[in-house]
Amino acid sequence: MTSSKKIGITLGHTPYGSDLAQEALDATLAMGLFGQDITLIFWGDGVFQLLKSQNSESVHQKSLEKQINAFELYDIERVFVCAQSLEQRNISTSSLCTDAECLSPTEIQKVLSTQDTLLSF
Amino acid sequence: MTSSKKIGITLGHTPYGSDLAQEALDATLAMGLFGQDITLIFWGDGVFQLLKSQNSESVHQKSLEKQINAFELYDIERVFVCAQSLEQRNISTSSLCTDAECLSPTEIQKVLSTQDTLLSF
Amino acid sequence: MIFSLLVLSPPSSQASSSAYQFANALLLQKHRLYRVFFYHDAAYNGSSIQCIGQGEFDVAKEWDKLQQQHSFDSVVCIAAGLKRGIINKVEALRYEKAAHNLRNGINLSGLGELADATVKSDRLITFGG
Amino acid sequence: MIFSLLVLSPPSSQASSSAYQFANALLLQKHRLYRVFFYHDAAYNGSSIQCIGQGEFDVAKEWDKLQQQHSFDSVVCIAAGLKRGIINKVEALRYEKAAHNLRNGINLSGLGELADATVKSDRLITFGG
Amino acid sequence: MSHSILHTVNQSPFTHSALQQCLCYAQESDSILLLENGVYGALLKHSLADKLSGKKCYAIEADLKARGLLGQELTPHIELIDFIYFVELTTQHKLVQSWY
Amino acid sequence: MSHSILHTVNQSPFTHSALQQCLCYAQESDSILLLENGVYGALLKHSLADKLSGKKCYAIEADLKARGLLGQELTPHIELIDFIYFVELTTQHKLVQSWY
Repeated sequence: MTSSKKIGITLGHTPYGSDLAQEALDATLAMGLFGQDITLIFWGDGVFQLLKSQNSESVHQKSLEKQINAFELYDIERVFVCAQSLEQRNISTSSLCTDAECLSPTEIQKVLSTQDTLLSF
Repeated sequence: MTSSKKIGITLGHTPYGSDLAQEALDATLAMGLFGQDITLIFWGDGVFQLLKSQNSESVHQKSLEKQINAFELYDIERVFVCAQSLEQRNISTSSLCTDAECLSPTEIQKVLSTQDTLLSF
Repeated sequence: MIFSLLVLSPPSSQASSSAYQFANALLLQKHRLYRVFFYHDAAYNGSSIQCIGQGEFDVAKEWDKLQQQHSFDSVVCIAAGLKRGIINKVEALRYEKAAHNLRNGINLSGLGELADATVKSDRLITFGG
Repeated sequence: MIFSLLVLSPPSSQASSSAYQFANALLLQKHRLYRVFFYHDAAYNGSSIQCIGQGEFDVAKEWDKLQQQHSFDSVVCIAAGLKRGIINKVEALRYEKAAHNLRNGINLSGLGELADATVKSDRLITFGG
Repeated sequence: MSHSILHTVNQSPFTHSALQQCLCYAQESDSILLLENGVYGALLKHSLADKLSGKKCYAIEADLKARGLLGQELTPHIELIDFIYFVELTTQHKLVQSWY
Repeated sequence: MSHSILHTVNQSPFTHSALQQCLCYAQESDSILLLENGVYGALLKHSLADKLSGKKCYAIEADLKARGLLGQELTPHIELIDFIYFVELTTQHKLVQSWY
């Protein structure tokens, strides 16, 4: 049971309004360090976490970009972003800081259903 | 300046999801005790604070109804509720626990503009 | 089944009380509660110096009672706790703070405990907002 | 002009940092800051035992510095503070708590101070969310 | 049932998009549980209410009661439950997604 | 100007109704300031954006910068400002209403 657990982490909140997104990514990296099989899903306002050129020094906060860039180091390779959420927010995929795979809500449903557990951030 | 200040208190949040509404009404009564000229405006999800038959014991919280019933005791007589917010939430005025005066958004604009200061809850 | 809870909400939010009620209900049904992990603003639930009025619902005290009856693991994330001022004696010494306020029965520990709980539990339920 | 601020947000919310930045900006412009009233989850801003990492922005410390320069009144609402575990020595004794954690320079006081600030200030600005 | 998701929603649909988003990703076989401020969803009419009625939908009765909603006209087909049943729902579904 | 209201909005319009509600009660002569998550309002197109463009609208530049929005196509007629100017706006308006 332990070694093969598929853990889906869903990220739905904006990056700097509170430190929830920051702490969610900290938790994600900790799960990665723990050797778990992790799938990340950015949807809703969570897609804003992936925007490039974030300069969080201007609001005295740590950047999320460091953590997002560390995904590979921690063997977190399945990173998905909701295409519909991007479209509703007028964000093009060329504006993203990482090459997350764009999925439709229906495709996201399928990804969710293959997980063994979900952490909702 | 001190004796004649008109203070508008706007209440826009739900009653029990957090204790913000509770604390907002505590602040309102304190302002009343201080002898200020107070106008209350319930709008948005704040109109839910005025629903009758709230039984907050079932979620282990204090009821807002006591505070709302205390308005008169504290000489808080101008209590307005947004008619449009009620309508959007499918709440009829007969469901309210106090006889707040229903105003349209345009009428609320006029009430706001006669205040000297606003507290936004 | 084995459950763990991830709690993200401060005491002022009803979600922290829902988490408690969920824990209570699952234990009543003879499920097992492996760990409650307090993270983000839920770290504030770990304070030992909250002064709740008589007759008011004291979630912290209810958690204590439940834990004494059922001995599950209760953790405040150390990173979340430190920056919010929820600390134990060791950290108070390390950071040269004049007081500490972590409740008895709660551990201040790392995110590895969340990962461990996720792996070891059949269900992990998130309480946020 | 004379300003007062009503702050409702915990340190984890950007609104608490916006309140500080607003206070800083108004004082730079030679306006007067009469009182900052920390209410609701903003009471947590009054903790003296928050452990902020080096190089990270410590809003509490920034408030301290600003207050030392400009000596405005800083109040945590006593009712909001007590239930959240932000207390001074007097309240710790009264409630038989083993620790107290209210920052120096901040008063634990009642809602009358908010009413007073509202009356005595030309502008009262709310920072919530 | 065992491969489906239980979605919990605890925000008011009149100010927050949590329920709307939940409905966007919920499958036919999924269930939805309204709790805390989420129970204001039981006042919905029209489009969102129709979508809600299309799924298996539950709401915590104590939360409706606290908010004075039991006397109101509620969206049809919402089953009122307690925390014991909430726990049972989490055992009947493989996954739980919390929307807040 | 002196009898008008400065409305501050600090929630994302994509998940929260704060901006929409603000626009419902704001008069012609009122001003709107987007800050914190409110600055995502500068990404709006269509109906809400049109309403926003009809008012005097400001946004905190540091908040746009932090969120990586300065390179994006922004709603026209939003003036980018700092906290010094925010303070000035509060002195130029008689009232401030915070939407959050």
